[in-house]
Amino acid sequence: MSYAKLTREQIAARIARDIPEGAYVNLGIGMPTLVGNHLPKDREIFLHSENGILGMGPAPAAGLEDMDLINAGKEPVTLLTGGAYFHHTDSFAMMRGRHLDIAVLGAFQVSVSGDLANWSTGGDAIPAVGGAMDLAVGAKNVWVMMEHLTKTGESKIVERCTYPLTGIGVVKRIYTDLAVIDITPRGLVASQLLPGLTFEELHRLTGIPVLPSGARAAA
Amino acid sequence: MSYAKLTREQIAARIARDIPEGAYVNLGIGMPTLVGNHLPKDREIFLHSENGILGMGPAPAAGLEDMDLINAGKEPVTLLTGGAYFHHTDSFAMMRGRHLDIAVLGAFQVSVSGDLANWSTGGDAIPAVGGAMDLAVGAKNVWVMMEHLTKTGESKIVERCTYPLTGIGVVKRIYTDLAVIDITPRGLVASQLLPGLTFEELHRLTGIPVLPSGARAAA
Amino acid sequence: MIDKILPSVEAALADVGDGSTVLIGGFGGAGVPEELIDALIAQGARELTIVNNNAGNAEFGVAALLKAGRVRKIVCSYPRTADSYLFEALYRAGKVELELVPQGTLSERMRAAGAGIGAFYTPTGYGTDLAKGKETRMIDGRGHVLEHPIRGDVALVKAERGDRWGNLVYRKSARNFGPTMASAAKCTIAQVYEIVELGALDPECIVTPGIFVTRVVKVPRKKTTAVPAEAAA
Amino acid sequence: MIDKILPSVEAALADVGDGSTVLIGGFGGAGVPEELIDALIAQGARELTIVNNNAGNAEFGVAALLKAGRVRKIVCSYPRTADSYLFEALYRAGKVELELVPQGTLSERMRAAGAGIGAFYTPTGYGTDLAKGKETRMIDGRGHVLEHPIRGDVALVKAERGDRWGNLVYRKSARNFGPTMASAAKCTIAQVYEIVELGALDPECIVTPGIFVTRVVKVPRKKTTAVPAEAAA
Repeated sequence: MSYAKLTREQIAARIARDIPEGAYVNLGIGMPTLVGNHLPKDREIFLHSENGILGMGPAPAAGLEDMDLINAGKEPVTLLTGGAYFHHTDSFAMMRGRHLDIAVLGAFQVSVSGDLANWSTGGDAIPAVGGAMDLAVGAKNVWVMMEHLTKTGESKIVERCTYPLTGIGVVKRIYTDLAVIDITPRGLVASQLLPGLTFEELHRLTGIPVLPSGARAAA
Repeated sequence: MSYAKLTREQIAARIARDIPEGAYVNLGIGMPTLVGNHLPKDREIFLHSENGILGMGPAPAAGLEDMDLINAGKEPVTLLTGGAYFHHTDSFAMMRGRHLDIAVLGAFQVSVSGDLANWSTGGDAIPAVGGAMDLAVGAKNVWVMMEHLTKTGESKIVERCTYPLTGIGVVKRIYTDLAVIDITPRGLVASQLLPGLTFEELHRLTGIPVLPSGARAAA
Repeated sequence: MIDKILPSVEAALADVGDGSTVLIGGFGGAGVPEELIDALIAQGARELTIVNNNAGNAEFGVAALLKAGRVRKIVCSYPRTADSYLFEALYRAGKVELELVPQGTLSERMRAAGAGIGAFYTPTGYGTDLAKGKETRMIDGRGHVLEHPIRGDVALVKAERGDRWGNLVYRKSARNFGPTMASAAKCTIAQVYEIVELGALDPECIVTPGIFVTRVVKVPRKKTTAVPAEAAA
Repeated sequence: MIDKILPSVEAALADVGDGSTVLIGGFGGAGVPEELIDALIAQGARELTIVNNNAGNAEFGVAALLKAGRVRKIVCSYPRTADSYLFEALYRAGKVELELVPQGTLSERMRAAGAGIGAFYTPTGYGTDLAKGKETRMIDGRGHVLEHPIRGDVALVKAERGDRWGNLVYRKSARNFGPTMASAAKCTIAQVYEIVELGALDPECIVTPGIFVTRVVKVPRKKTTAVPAEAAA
């Protein structure tokens, strides 16, 4: 059987579809920021940026960039009508204080119990954490957006993270290029598998049992 | 020998004279707020009020009271040009964080080591503390303004406070209706005694040795 | 479209449950959400824990809540004012519990709740009766007391202007506890004198961003009642 | 008359001593006090501990301080950017020490310094390498890490407008670390594009009241330099 993996934009569109109206959302840096391009126009969703913005809007038109108005990835953005500015400490208070409904984060690895590793691959690289640990413990729902497999074909969903942890038991849902996977007390629960991708194949690729959505735990 | 005790206004004037230009000052509630009436017009002094005001001005003219602009004693005040409003948590951060140069507080008792008792006389009264403990530990210099003796003639400067403490070792200087007393490592040091009041008499009234300003500790 | 504006104080308070912890803004006569307090009395929730700087003056506001027998406990810094006789009578009769907290610690404990801080060490109150039974620690040679967050089920705050996203600005010293309480409760209800269009509030000057506000309700503007100066602290 | 305005960045920085801890505002290209950093390099103070979100990009700002060999230690959240090669080389050569702190904890530790909080428990970083060796505690069933204040000898911040009492307002996301750093240092120096008359800043909208500011210096307005988008985090 063959299937075409989702592109990053397609994963982003899936995530955007699942964000309800009125949600306060942080899209981290890197890949998850693509979600912003796919938010439904008919829903009011509040984007938060760690550097002191609530009600962040899309990138400005070329030539209208204002480098005093940037997102966490240091790219120029805009402010929606009704948005607000505040300082870093207040911004992280919002994050740590569980005021954000959803944070969408990238990851190197996620464990079956929701441990997140997304800030360091260990080894010799200069360590850098930014706001990742604050978002991981702070948001009511941490969603991960990532490719299911590494470039060498290993599952990034693991029994136990081997990379340094960002937070313990924090991830609730993983959006990959193969499926959407919820982390539940009874294990990984998958839905929205790619057309042509079977649960057996997903299980094989993941290396960990994956239950179909709606399935009951064995007695 | 006879002497006339200072009035409260006279004590307030003494304190006001000792506040340098540019000082950030909190006048607490009650008696110390009289100091505000005596600040030299040629010095810029910044009055802080715990309820979120910096650059507090004098009472408004009759009829111009604004009950959204009140001091810690709940009396209407004004804002100087250049003043600012902020919320309670930021206001107490200023206090606790040692940003105030001087707090002038009333007291029931002050001990030789600078312990302050000014929030409760114990016993059956409903306890109430307000911002007293925050000011006591927060200001760089805590000055006490009080009558030297109780109504029954006992010294309010004591070896050890018998009333419940507000803070430990916090008071640096006491302005009374008899003298100005500094709390120093070598003991109480008095200056500005009332004309006609001798050190011996001040010692007798206080019940604790009082050194003249500039005197050296015995070997 | 997100619209946090409710048509009445009654609608805004409909779901306050018995046993709730209610944070109520205000310092003296400034920033007291009087209309929301009156509506809370009418609403009927019982066994409330009230967090406020004071314990009510005369027979209005928090004092009226006390009089109506709705309050199990008050957490405050200054319950003794010239006309706090209602609180005093109930307290002496053992009918209301009091937790006395230094004012800055009261505010900081709510700030900790809103900011996700688990606990903090403060020098305020160290060595005093208000630290009795609390964990202490010497830090840099100075005594500190360990204090924990105060979380509200509901916060009632008074602001000057608000919009449909819940952004708020305050007026002068009426700001006081409002912004911190708004951040510290599961459900924050703001009464405002003016509801403005989205964008009418300067984004550089919004004091409480809408993320902290659940409901906004407009009340008629009235001259703020003066509290007697003797009702100090 | 109190006038905190100094005639030049050189005058504002004249007394920074060797071994100082210097808090430097900015996040990406926004809010970086570039002129003050340049003046600090020219001033010559050595063995500095720099607290900043990053560890310098390319060869300007904090990176230029590093290149000049003035930095003993960097406290930051994100030292690895696309062009942080100067820091990387010095770090690998053991010539600069790194204390890596989660961004919110970095900001909160400075806030604690400014607010007189002795220490605090945060859930951020619990169970991670960044909590190694730190005291921890379970609070309400959740792991927390004990964190201590970061105090500055000097803070360098960039604001938009200021007055002679030191009141400051910022512009958009250039506000970032400025207000907190201003509160956390013994001597806070603010560079501004405009100096305004006392009273020109709305007292409802002042972000940093003058109590937190020691000196204000005007610098020529220039278009903010863009940092490459890849220099992320």
